[in-house]
Amino acid sequence: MVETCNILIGGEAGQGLVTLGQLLARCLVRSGYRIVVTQIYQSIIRGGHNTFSIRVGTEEIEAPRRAVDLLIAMNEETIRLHGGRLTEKGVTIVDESVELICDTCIKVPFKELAEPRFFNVVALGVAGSLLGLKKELICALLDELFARKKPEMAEMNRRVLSKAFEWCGKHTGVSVSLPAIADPQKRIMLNGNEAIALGALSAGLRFCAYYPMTPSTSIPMTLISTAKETGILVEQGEDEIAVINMALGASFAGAPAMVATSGGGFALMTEGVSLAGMTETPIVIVVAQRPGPATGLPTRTEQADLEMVLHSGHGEFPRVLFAPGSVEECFHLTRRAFETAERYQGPVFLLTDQFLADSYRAVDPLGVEELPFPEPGTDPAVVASPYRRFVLTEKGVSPRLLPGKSSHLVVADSDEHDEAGHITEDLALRSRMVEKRLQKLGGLLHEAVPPDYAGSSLPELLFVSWGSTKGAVWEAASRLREAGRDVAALHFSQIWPLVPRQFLGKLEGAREVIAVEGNATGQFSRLLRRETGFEIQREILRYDGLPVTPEYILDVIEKL
Amino acid sequence: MVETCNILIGGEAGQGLVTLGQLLARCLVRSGYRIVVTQIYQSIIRGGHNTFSIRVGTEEIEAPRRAVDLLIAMNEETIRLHGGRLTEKGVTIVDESVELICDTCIKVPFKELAEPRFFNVVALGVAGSLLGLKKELICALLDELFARKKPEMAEMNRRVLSKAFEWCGKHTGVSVSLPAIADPQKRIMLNGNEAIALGALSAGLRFCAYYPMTPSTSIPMTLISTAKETGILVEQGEDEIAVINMALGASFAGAPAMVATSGGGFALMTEGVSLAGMTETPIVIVVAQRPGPATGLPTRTEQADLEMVLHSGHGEFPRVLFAPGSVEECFHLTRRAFETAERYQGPVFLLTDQFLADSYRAVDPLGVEELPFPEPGTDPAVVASPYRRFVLTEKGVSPRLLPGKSSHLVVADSDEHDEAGHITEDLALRSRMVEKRLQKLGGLLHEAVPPDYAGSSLPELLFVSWGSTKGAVWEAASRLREAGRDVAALHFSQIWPLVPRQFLGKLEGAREVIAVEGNATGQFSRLLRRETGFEIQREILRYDGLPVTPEYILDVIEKL
Amino acid sequence: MIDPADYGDFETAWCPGCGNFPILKAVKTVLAGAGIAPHQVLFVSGIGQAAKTPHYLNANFFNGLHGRALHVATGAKLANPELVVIVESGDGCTYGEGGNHFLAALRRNLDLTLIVHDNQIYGLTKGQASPTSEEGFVTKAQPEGVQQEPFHPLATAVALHGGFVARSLSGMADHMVEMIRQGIAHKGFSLIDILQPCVSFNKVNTFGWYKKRCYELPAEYDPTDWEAAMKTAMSWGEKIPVGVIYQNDRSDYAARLPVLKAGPLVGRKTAPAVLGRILSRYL
Amino acid sequence: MIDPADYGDFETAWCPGCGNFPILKAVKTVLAGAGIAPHQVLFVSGIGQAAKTPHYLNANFFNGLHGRALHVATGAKLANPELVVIVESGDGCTYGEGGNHFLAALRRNLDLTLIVHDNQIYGLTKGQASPTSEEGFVTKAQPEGVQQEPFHPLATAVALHGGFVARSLSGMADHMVEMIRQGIAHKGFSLIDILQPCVSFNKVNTFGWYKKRCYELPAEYDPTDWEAAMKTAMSWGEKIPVGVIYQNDRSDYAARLPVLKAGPLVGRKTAPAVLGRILSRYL
Ligand SMILES: Cc1ncc(C[n+]2csc(CCOP(=O)(O)OP(=O)(O)O)c2C)c(N)n1
Ligand SMILES: Cc1ncc(C[n+]2csc(CCOP(=O)(O)OP(=O)(O)O)c2C)c(N)n1
Ligand code: SF4
Ligand code: SF4
Ligand SMILES: [Mg+2]
Ligand SMILES: [Mg+2]
Repeated sequence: MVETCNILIGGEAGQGLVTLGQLLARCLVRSGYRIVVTQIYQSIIRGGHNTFSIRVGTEEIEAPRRAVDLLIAMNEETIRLHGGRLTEKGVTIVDESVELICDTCIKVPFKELAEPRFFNVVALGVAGSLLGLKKELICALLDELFARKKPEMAEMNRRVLSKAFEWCGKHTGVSVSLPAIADPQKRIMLNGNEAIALGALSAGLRFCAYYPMTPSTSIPMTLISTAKETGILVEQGEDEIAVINMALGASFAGAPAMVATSGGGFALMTEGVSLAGMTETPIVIVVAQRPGPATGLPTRTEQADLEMVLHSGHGEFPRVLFAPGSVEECFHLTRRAFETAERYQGPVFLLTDQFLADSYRAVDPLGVEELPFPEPGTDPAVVASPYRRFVLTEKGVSPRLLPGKSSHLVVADSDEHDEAGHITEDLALRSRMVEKRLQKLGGLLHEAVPPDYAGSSLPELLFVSWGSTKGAVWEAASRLREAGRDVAALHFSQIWPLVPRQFLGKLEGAREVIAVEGNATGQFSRLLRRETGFEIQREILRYDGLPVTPEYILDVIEKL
Repeated sequence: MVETCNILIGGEAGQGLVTLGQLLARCLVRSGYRIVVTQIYQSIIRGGHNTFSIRVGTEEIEAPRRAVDLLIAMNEETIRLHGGRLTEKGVTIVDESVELICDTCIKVPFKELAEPRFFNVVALGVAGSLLGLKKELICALLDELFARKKPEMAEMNRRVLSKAFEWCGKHTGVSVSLPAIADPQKRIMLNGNEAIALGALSAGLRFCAYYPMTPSTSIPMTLISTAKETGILVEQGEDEIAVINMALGASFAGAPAMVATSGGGFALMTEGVSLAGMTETPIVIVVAQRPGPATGLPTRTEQADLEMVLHSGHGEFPRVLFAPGSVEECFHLTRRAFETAERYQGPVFLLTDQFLADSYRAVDPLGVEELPFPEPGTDPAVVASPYRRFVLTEKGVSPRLLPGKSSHLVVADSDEHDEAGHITEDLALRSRMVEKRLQKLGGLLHEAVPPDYAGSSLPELLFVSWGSTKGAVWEAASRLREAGRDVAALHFSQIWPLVPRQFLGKLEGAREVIAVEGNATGQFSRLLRRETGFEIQREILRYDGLPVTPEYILDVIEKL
Repeated sequence: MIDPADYGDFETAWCPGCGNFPILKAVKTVLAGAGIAPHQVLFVSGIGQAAKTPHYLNANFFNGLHGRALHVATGAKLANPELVVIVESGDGCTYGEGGNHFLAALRRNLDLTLIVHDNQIYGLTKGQASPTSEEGFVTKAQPEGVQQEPFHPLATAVALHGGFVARSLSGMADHMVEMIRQGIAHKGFSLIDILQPCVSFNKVNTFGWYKKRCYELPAEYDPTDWEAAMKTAMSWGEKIPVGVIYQNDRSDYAARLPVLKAGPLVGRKTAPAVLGRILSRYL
Repeated sequence: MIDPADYGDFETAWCPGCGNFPILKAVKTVLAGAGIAPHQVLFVSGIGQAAKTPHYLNANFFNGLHGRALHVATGAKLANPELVVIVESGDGCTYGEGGNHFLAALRRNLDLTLIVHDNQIYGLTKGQASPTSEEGFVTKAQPEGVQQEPFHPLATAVALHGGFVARSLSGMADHMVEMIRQGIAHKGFSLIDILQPCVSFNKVNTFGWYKKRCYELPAEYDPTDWEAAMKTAMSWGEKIPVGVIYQNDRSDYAARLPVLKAGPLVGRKTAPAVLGRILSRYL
């Protein structure tokens, strides 16, 4: 089993929790550790109760953990809510005023060490010191954050940090040991949304339209922060319908385009999805899931929009659904989404969720400088005249020119159309056009990303999962293996189309199969049965708004 | 096999085709015949090529037929396009000027008999005479149509009709015999949309919101035509989002509500569907399908929105999908939809299509005077105080009061909420609320309308179908049985939820199973596999915009 | 007698100092003052910080989707015109996502009262520009500043002959009460756009900023003069008028609908004989 | 030299006598006159009778969804400002389903030309009231007559400081040509609302009805005077003004966006080194 340390920072919105968490996480990454961050927050700007957890390890980890080794309690409530999760040797950092009797509490005189607005820096110092992080590293980070814009703030921060380290050195005996890393690997720290934004940039994105919606918003925000340098355009729409139509217009004109939203906003885009299918316009659509129905729990996580996305839009047309299982996959599958959208001319989806969107990880260098990306459109020189945008081809893909970029005329029609793109009521042609569009599935099946598999080929127990639960399932399986059980895991990061021969043998070979999903009805499990006939008898489902953890899975397994 | 006569009227938009067709159809119904009307038209106000076909029989019929016995060609194009469909003894009515040589042509001197604007009445007269219909019956119909508003028009019409009958008596030897019906049954003539509108009225509808969209528009139009007498309100919205939200508001306040649209308009309503699920607000949603994607073929028929409707809206919540197979089922299932929506407090769907929406049939008296309908809301007297709108109950249904109708306060919340309906971030409660909502499925399964079945219990061949293809499949099966084959049919008019024990034995008992669907991907067949694991190996699919006919099925069967 | 306390006292999820608090209080004051009991009123809202208001009121409410409050209210009011229906939501919700419904509601002139908490920002999603954000306004999402003309809700409302069009400021307690009171009393659609400081995300249009600029329309101002109202509705900048900017006597939509003359739809039934008669027409 | 014939001559699905024909002709005339070649222009439309226009033109086009033309155009124009982008659609499409986008387009002031075929009716769906149908207008769907204030597209456009706001009449060939010409020439968003007789479903607002009422704005009319423009935009009834009702010199949205200063998005690439630098910030 992977040895990890789990740090949980708790408090209310407005206490600088996220800044503290990010700084600590980044410092850990720079020190060479792997991390998995889980952010849990409420739909509220100030107050409430939020947490920022960092699971730290020296080896690769991809799942959050429930048990806590270091609890940084920015208020009493945190102890009340999460004290029970502390491991035996777990340590709590809390203000000295807090009356709770707890053996493992480090009572910090926050007020002595700094003004309230620097309390998070105090906590950072104490935690850093306990964890054995280098003060200089943290200082450097604070400098980077403030030095340029507010040098005096940087100075104050540094001072507070030093005080905290000092206090800690004098007053605490305990430490929350992290094995030192002699030669730290250079890694970047990214969360799922940032990885999607960067993946999109590396794949040639030129246009992104959005309407803010948690937990997708940080995708356009990340893109916006690069716009000056990258020369891309990020446009806020007045609603999601505007957003998808703008993106389709931009893509039609030749700017690779993406939109990002969550379930409710996506529902409004579904007519546009159908339009992308009919006009064969490339578009990448990110749906960052949160618990529904309706507004539901806007800041929590869930995997309950799979079926909606898979069947969204009226009529029949091909599509592709990727569901990244890690931050790295967010990057690479986004690239693949752009490439697929361009090559097959239609909608390609990335299905993530709040957990993954907000989960920071240490990511190995991505080598963006060398990554290729597709050119939008076909070369006008190789196109037959008169140009017919929707000429029937064997694979269903027709040459796509960009309007205004040659003397050929380029059209798109939401009505059924002839090869030239003009509205038609020729019903025999209609059938051929339906077939042409669906024909693309052939190529897409051929290129499908196969599911990942770990474990023996005929295991006693096989977990099946998709999307962001990957890490939790992977780890649960490996822990069970360590405990001597013959457990395997089959994980899908491409949800559609599915290629049964890539995995059906695995399902059939296992003595028992259990699906693990972040929803209440086992949507993927149903889909598998629809596509293969294979019925998964048992499911581990979670739908309370929290991410699936290895412990969540193991608890259920134990009770079986 | 049912003996029927198939009449096809063809011409361009603006030639009074539909009036002619409706009059002829009504006259046939009054004469005691059964009919099945198929209307095929283009998305165009004048010109183009449209047809209005009436299949006539003495016994119950529910399917259209391809072969034509009487072709009423309002222009030459009609002969060119449909002449090939004439049966051996088939007769064509056409203007004398048309040069085509055809043995069975009755060349009518239209210009001699009337001014151009009455040409359709001439055709009506000639056809009526050939078919042996009573002139007085047709006259009475014309009178009903015009006498009140334009008495002089009625008079002129009658005159033209007489002339046509006279001419026909003198100049034609042929007749297109219909067996006489001695004692004609009193039946009404309704198409699918009218039946839905009337079913809704009989079920207590008070409010309908709509935005025009073919082929759903005649539902609100039918309702509007009754508004003065029935005291209902039909409100046109500025878009479909307005429409569904208005309907939810009205329903919440206590007015049983319905919306009607087609695929693209429905896509825009899907966020509202999720809202209905979360707020547990009753609503009946009619989706009259037409071929997509996007604008597709706006006036044609298809069954390709099943999966979209079934999975529409983000998050998970129960729903019910009915897909009427006949005009009578349109009436009765609409009633059931209202009752179900009220009792289970959520969205209930009626999935029809252009073919059924526009298909007139002779319907036995419905006895509306005696039909019961549900009262909206719970009696405030039986509700515990303090009233909690979303109190957890075993069956998932909580008492629903109407705001302003008692001193209790009634709330609805699109966020996850507590029993009182207030926004909550209590995640344990969240899980219970998800379960409460999904719990309703139990009751819904219990009440599911079982599929219809005809044929032996272990047939050689079993057709599976849903919705409007019922008649075609039924008839194809019965024709095959008449030809000595052991063929059965299993038809679903409730698509969701499905109760496998109601039908799985039938599927497993058949030597071969063939699904018949009006789409390109076999959506229902996939759904069956998802729910039962049973894989239907062969499909007869149609996706050219035309309805499935018995011949269409038989042609495929023959080639097997 | 109804007391503002009858409308309850809830813990809120708003930031301390937020301009939403005084609006909430004003609403309670008006309802109590008008003798409207909690069960007689229906609050409808969308999604956003402002849209949480109904959760902090003891009353009937429908907290719907972002942008879609107005038409839930329309449906409810048409179904039961006896309900006092108040819509409360943010500027993003009402003029952004809900822009089309805003136009339709103005045209329909149904007797709803729309209170917009206009903080010129998307609060709940943490500070993107809203339709009413000013040109040049810088946010994380608009680092180069907003490059669009702001939406002018009052001017649009006057241009479409909205029944009652008013502006107030969250800090002006009595003025708000008066505007909301008049809005509810007005028979027809009422818009009350309330400038509402957002202390967390709008650091430009602060209470001080508004306070310095807002002035009450003089007593002699004639809100029935459309041309003057158009000009007044467009005034913004150093001087921002608050008060009833425009009012007319277009009749309430519900009053125009023959079918509602017989009373609310709710509870009414179509007589079976009527249905029978209608069916017989299809013979 | 471009000839109107270069824009093709197609069979249409319009009724004989429909007001759409003269508009189609005017558009061809303007484009040819301005020397714009078919491949330089992009037509975007929604769904409706008017929205079929691009199918009758030899040009690039995107015939999108009902109500959604404007933002397909916005996206395309932002991606490639070198395209001349013309949006043509009906009154229902633009002001009904697409109402919210109409507001947004006015605010954004991107250099698009929006030509609305305003027949005050839903033509393609066979005659329901549209947002511009007049009060009292009777249809099958509104048997008691429309009971709402019509939408005032020009007044709304002026209220939101739309860049170029004009009205014309389908029967006035030269006037249409002039309006469309100016609209295309205007750098910024242009709205040309063309009154368009629908011979099949609108038997009230016929060509004769319009002809009798429409008068050209006098030469001395100053379209830069906002107050006068507001009044003019609202004139309707016995006298209906046609011409450029309002025009201002707000700068084109694309010109304001720093990122577009370097040329169209289309064809541009982010240098790998830039990406590397960005990635390194996440270290
Ligand atoms: C369809 C949809 N899109 C986006 C969102 C996300 N969202 C929630 S509130 C909000 C903006 C709120 O701004 P405003 O209406 O001005 O209210 P405020 O928070 O400022 O009071 C957005 C974009 C949503 N809930 N639903
Ligand atoms: C989402 C959606 N809703 C409804 C329709 C049906 N529809 C097609 S055209 C139209 C109205 C057309 O009116 P208008 O825009 O005024 O154009 P006209 O036909 O009068 O030129 C409607 C409602 C549709 N295609 N899509
Ligand atoms: S974010 Fe702004 S609007 Fe929202 S509660 Fe805080 S201060 Fe008020
Ligand atoms: S219906 Fe009206 S708008 Fe449409 S083509 Fe005919 S006349 Fe023109
Ligand atoms: Mg706001
Ligand atoms: Mg129109």
